[in-house]
Amino acid sequence: MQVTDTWYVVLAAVLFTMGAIGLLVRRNPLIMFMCVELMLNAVNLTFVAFAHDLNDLGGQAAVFFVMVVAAAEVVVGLAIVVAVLRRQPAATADDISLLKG
Amino acid sequence: MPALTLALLGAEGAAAPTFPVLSALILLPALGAALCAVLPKNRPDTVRQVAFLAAAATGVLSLWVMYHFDRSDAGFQFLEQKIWVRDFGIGWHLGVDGISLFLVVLTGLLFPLTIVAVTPEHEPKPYYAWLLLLQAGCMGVFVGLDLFAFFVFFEVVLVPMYFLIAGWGHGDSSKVALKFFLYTMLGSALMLVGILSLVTLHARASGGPVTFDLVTLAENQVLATTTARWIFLSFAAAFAIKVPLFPVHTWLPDAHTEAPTAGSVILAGVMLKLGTYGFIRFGLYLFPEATTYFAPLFLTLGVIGIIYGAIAATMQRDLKRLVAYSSVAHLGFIILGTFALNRQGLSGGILQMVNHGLSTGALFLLVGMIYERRHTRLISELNGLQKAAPILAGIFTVVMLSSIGLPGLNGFVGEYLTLLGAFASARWWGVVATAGVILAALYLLWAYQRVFHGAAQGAANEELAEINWREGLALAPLLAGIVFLGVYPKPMLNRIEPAVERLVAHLDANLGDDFVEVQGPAVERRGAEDLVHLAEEAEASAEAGGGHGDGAAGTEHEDGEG
Amino acid sequence: MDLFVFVVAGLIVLVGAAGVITLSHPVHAALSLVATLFGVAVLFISRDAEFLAAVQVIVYAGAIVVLFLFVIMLLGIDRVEDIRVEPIAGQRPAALVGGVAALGLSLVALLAAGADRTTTGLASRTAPIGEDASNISRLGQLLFSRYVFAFEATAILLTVSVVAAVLLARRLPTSDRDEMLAAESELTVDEPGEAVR
Amino acid sequence: MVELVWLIPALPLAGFVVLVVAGRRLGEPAAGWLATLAVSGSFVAALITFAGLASRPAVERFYIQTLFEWIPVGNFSVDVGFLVDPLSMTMTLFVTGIAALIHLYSIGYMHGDADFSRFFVYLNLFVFSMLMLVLGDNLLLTFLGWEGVGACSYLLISFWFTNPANASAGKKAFVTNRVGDFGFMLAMFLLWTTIGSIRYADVLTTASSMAAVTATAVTLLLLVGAAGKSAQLPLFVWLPDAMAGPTPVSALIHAATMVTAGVYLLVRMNPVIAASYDWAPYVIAWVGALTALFAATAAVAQNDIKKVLAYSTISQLGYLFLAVGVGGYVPAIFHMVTHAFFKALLFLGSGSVIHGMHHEQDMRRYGGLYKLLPVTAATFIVGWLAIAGVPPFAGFWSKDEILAVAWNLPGAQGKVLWAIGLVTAILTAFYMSRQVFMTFFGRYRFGEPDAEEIAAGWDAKLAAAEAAASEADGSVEAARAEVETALASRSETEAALVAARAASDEAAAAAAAVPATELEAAQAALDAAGDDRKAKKEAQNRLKELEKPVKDADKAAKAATKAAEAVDKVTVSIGEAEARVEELVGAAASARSLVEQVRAEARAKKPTSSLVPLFSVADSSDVEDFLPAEVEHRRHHTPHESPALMTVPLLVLSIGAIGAGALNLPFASSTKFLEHWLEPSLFGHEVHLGLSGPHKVLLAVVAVLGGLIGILAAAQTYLRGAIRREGIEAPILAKAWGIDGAYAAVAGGPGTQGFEAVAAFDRRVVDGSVMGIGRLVAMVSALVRRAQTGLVRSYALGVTFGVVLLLVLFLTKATY
Repeated sequence: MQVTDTWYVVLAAVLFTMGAIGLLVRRNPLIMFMCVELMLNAVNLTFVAFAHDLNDLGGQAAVFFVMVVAAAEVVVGLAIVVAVLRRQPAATADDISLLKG
Repeated sequence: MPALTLALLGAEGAAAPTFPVLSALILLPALGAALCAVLPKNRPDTVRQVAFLAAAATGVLSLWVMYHFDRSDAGFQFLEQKIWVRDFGIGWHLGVDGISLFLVVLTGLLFPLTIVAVTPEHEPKPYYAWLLLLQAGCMGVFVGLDLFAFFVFFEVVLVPMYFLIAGWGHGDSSKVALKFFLYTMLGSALMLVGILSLVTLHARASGGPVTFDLVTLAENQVLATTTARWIFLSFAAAFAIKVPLFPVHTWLPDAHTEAPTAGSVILAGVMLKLGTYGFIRFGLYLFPEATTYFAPLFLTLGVIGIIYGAIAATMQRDLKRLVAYSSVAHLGFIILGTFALNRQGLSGGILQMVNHGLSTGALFLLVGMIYERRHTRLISELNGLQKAAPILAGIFTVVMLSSIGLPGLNGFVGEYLTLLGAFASARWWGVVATAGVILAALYLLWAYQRVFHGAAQGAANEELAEINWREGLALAPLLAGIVFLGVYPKPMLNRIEPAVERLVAHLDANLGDDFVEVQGPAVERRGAEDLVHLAEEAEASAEAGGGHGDGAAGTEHEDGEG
Repeated sequence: MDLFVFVVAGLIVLVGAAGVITLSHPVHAALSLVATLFGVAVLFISRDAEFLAAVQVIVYAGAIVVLFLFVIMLLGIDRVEDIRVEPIAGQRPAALVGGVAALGLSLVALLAAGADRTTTGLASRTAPIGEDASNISRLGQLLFSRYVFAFEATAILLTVSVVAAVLLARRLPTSDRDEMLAAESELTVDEPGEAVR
Repeated sequence: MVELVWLIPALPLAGFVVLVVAGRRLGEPAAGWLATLAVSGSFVAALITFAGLASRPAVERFYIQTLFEWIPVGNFSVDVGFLVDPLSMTMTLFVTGIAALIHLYSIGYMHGDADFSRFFVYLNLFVFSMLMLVLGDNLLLTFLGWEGVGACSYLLISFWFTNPANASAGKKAFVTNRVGDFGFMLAMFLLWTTIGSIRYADVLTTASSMAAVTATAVTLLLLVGAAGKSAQLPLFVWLPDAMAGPTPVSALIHAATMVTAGVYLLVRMNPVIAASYDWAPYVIAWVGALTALFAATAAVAQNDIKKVLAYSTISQLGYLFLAVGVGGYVPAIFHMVTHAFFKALLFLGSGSVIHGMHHEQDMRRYGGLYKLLPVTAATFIVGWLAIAGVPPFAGFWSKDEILAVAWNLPGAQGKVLWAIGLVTAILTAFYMSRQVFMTFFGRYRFGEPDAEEIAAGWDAKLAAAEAAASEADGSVEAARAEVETALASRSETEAALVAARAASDEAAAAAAAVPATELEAAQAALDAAGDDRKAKKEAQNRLKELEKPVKDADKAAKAATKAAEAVDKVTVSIGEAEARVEELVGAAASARSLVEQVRAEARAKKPTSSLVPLFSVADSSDVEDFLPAEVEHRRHHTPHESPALMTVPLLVLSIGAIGAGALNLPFASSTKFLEHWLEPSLFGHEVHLGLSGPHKVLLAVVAVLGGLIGILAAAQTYLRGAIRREGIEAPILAKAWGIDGAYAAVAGGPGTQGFEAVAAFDRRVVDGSVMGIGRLVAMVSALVRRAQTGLVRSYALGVTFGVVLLLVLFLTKATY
């Protein structure tokens, strides 16, 4: 039974979907961030899979940068979460609705 | 205004053969506006003087233009043509002909007079800045010969007027200002579509480069008939709203009522003319066929405006509103004359534009003065003012009579010519419109009676202040114009007529047999000697015992002593 | 062999993900996230991206998740989200439909191409993965030669984000804080009751 | 000399300008003199021009002076220029002449008016406009004058603008004239579109080549204009109201000059009339005849001295139209001139009366004035005889000519028109005589209260009585109230009495309860005490305490008696109050009976008709004290003859009214000066009488007899009372067959409602739709706004579905 890169990509797709669904379903901003991380990881997985498939390091380089961006994003995001939650300790994602028209 | 700075660069780029007087007409007030805007806030008098100087200089310049205007030349004069945006064939193309000349002069003179007559209740700085910007815009519209430039100015005009109404108006002026702005904006949007489609279609049809140049577009008509008609309608929509014509006129009374006095004066005196002028310059000139095709429609709208405006005016309780509706009626006359499509009608229409500017402008000034004194415009609140302020009443009477169209005053000449032209080319419209003359007398005299006649009630009416020298100074030129143009309109007509003839020729050239200018037959003038001849004939026939009077001529010599 | 690896790692990944999105307690979620990340790292290795696997473990599992945990602790771990209720009507079914649809469609996209050829495009424009030198060194060369500007940019990015984080998270002096609170209340005042569900 | 024509209008214009600038500074009377001077100057200029014209051979009496080109556009061109010919010259002469006289008169009449100079500003402007009307060498210039005089008439009618009636009268005049001008303008347009010019020189010379239908249209349109200006049916309504203006204005504008402009226009355009269908002139004739008759009937029942003259003017103008219609242009002009003289005379005379009578215009309050205003009366009588058609006064000749021309018309139509003319003549004689008799003859009634005032007096008296009665009732009520209060206070006092008595009894009982023995014992103890101080003191105390009840009893008894007295007092006062009530009730009853009595008297004596008894003094003794104040006022006012400034013009005009007939005496062709003079201007369109001498004489005699009948009837009615007036002065006549009222009703009712409807339509529908669109936009955007929940997760959901859509797109587009 040969494991082709397709398997990895499919797995990544499932992972991504789960992350997406989690993002849509959960209200706790922290967990929503985690879901974002899941999706990023799914993407990374595809990158790596394709890199392997095309025998090209570019994909891996891309993953490297994605990771950096993820790190930055988490840092800033968490800071925001901290700032917000400090003001409204019980806040969920739904409570921050200043954009309501 | 980026447009102007660009224009300025262009003007420097190509060395103008002569002094670019028309650009100066636009730039002078614009610079004045800028100056007013940067002057310190705490020096209202300085701002006022600067504003007046700028406006007055423009006025003098416009008079200079009129003085040096060559009446024998039917075409555009003082031409300036600079590249503005080369790739789109947009040019800074200015020129004046008999049609626009007097509107330029009117714009030049009405603004300084307004500045003299009216002082804003608050914040003079932005007020005068907007006013001057407005003057620049109006000038631009009247001298612009490039569709793009025209459109830019046509829009530029809106902004200052919006702020003037919203900032210095009465009542819920901001709402009214918005209404005015949106309403006119709607028309302009349609016109923009029209302009762009005209330009592109013209370029495609003629195979030439894209150009916004009015003369080029007008002089070679390449568009398909129906296309031209549609585009004409898009232009007409904008102008009809601006004039305003019957169904789309309701912004006018509101705007006039809530606007500050200066706003009303300029609105009535100059801005409404943008519409009528547009109909002649951009409707008739650009789309001769469509104009003749749609003439009945606009004749009807004009007549409706005359009658409807007069009737509506009769029933107003607010003096300013009444005058506003009277404008609707007067502009109906202009439209009538324009679409009569003969010299009398067109010249009358153009004359009427200026006349309306003078008389209605003066009327609004007077109403404004009454408002300043009484802080009400309700006719029911005012009565017996003539007792306290006879001079004001006298001036009001003269202006009113001119607005009614009393022969010997300016209002009559234009009105008469438009009706004459309409009667010649569109008889029944002319007849109905003539009936409108009766109504004009009705509403104005009734208003005058209620406001100035009768016994004054209440101290405010009894001790109304007489007009002061400043107001008199502002009104005097208007009155002079009212009388002069009524007695001796010839110099003006002489300058207008060549341009009008050129327009009619333009129609003829582009429509061929489909168009004939309808006017009375040409006759050789007869004199006293012909009358003498006629009398001799009569006598001869009487002697012969034939002719009229059943041959009694013979018998009456014998008939006996009673 | 690698089938076994794939299945096990894949299971870990999926279970972890499921944990993240189902566990109501943030700490548990964070821990199951760690599981996922490890699984992904394993899969990286099996697709010979050793360096990335390492980074995955160190940065993700090591740094990021720890950061998460810090925040959770900082804000108090007791706040447990009630997963049974869903304030926004129809959010969950919609989310399910949307997610499943996206998944299904992308799978269709993948499998329609057939098992033999999954990807299109040109190979080896940058560098082959081949065995002659270690993945780490070659990736390093690549990053410092071809992607050097991007690499530097990431440096800036990280610095900025750190500064931002400090600014955002710092405890304000009371006066400013009151102002901000005031501003906040102004912003939220037009919808009273929205802020607290 | 003819070249001086420009001077004729120029002088009044100059006067106008000067007065506008400096009028207030000149003030009274300088401004008046200046104005008069200007007009007299133009009269002189007119005379000179006339001489110049007359010095030419008859047919060459045409001269056109062009000042400058006025409105030149394309084929349309009119000049500012003057056409001097016999017709315009005639008009010019009598316009300037009479205007000069009336200016002079006005100096006296307007004496002391606050706006003295403004009056003369208007007058000069009017004269200028009138001269432009007459002398203009094209229809448009005539129209300028035409509108100009209209405007001046507006300004002068509403000269005393503080009275709303005057103001609206002026407006009415202007607007009604505008209706006529509508016709005038259309006529001009039609002429230009057909023959390409509106200059008289062109129109008159090309008229003969004009299509009959066009000519007819022009004629009728001009007739509309003329009917407006000359107050013919159905546009006459403004002239009676125009009497609101100062009397000189009525004389100059609304009798002599402006109102004749319509006739002048029609005469001026005689070639066009000749070119039109045969029936067209008859329309003019019928309009004139009917107007003449109608106005004459209305004039019979007017009580305002000026209203009578106003309707008389309308009627006489009708005559002129009749003359023009039957082709008698010369008689028309002839009568216009004579009418100008005697009607101006009559108006000025009435003005002098009004001036002398303290601005009282009601003829019922005149009577017997010939003693007080001799000159006015004499001149007025001259005017009366002239208009009544009594030979040899001017009116006779001209009116006779008109009747003759009407009779001369072939067919029955002529006879009918003649008959109408004759009846009108009779009526004219009647109402003018009525006016003269009521004003100058009979009893001097100025000091007397007239019927209406007496009626008012009765009402006042009744009101006073009723007031008294109600007052009496009021006082009765008051008294009753007093009684009530008194009764209330009595019950109080009685209660007090009862209480007091009870108290005193109680006290007495207590006193009685004290045993005498103890008292004595105490007494004894006291005596026994001797000089033992302590015992003495005790005894005294004991004694005091035993005697206390007795003292109390005495006090109580006193209080009881006081209470009793109070009761008696109250009872007395009640009696008095009731007595007062009695007497007041009586008084009230008598007051009410007095009211009844007054009412009964009023029913008996209050005059019902507004007609004053001309022959018996109305008995106002019963209501002497209740008459309106102005009666008292009038009693103390003695009418005075007007100053020379006013009487001199009267005399001059009366000379004209006597002698103007000499202008055109029908005895021989040689004496028909006016006819020969006008002949060139009429281009042979004048109808010459084809009647034999005796025939004409007969007609003349009939006309004179008619006039005499009218005078005699009036004398019977108003001098001898042999004929009852109620039948003649019918209310329907008084309000001119209610035509004006009908107009007012239409204008005020449906007219206003219609206008209001249009205004409402504008507000609701036209503007409403615009605002509606705005509201629609607002509503839609309010709906769209809902979509922005502000919830991150729902936005994310949106993104998800976006992704799904993109995938679908890719898959559908994808090719493998």
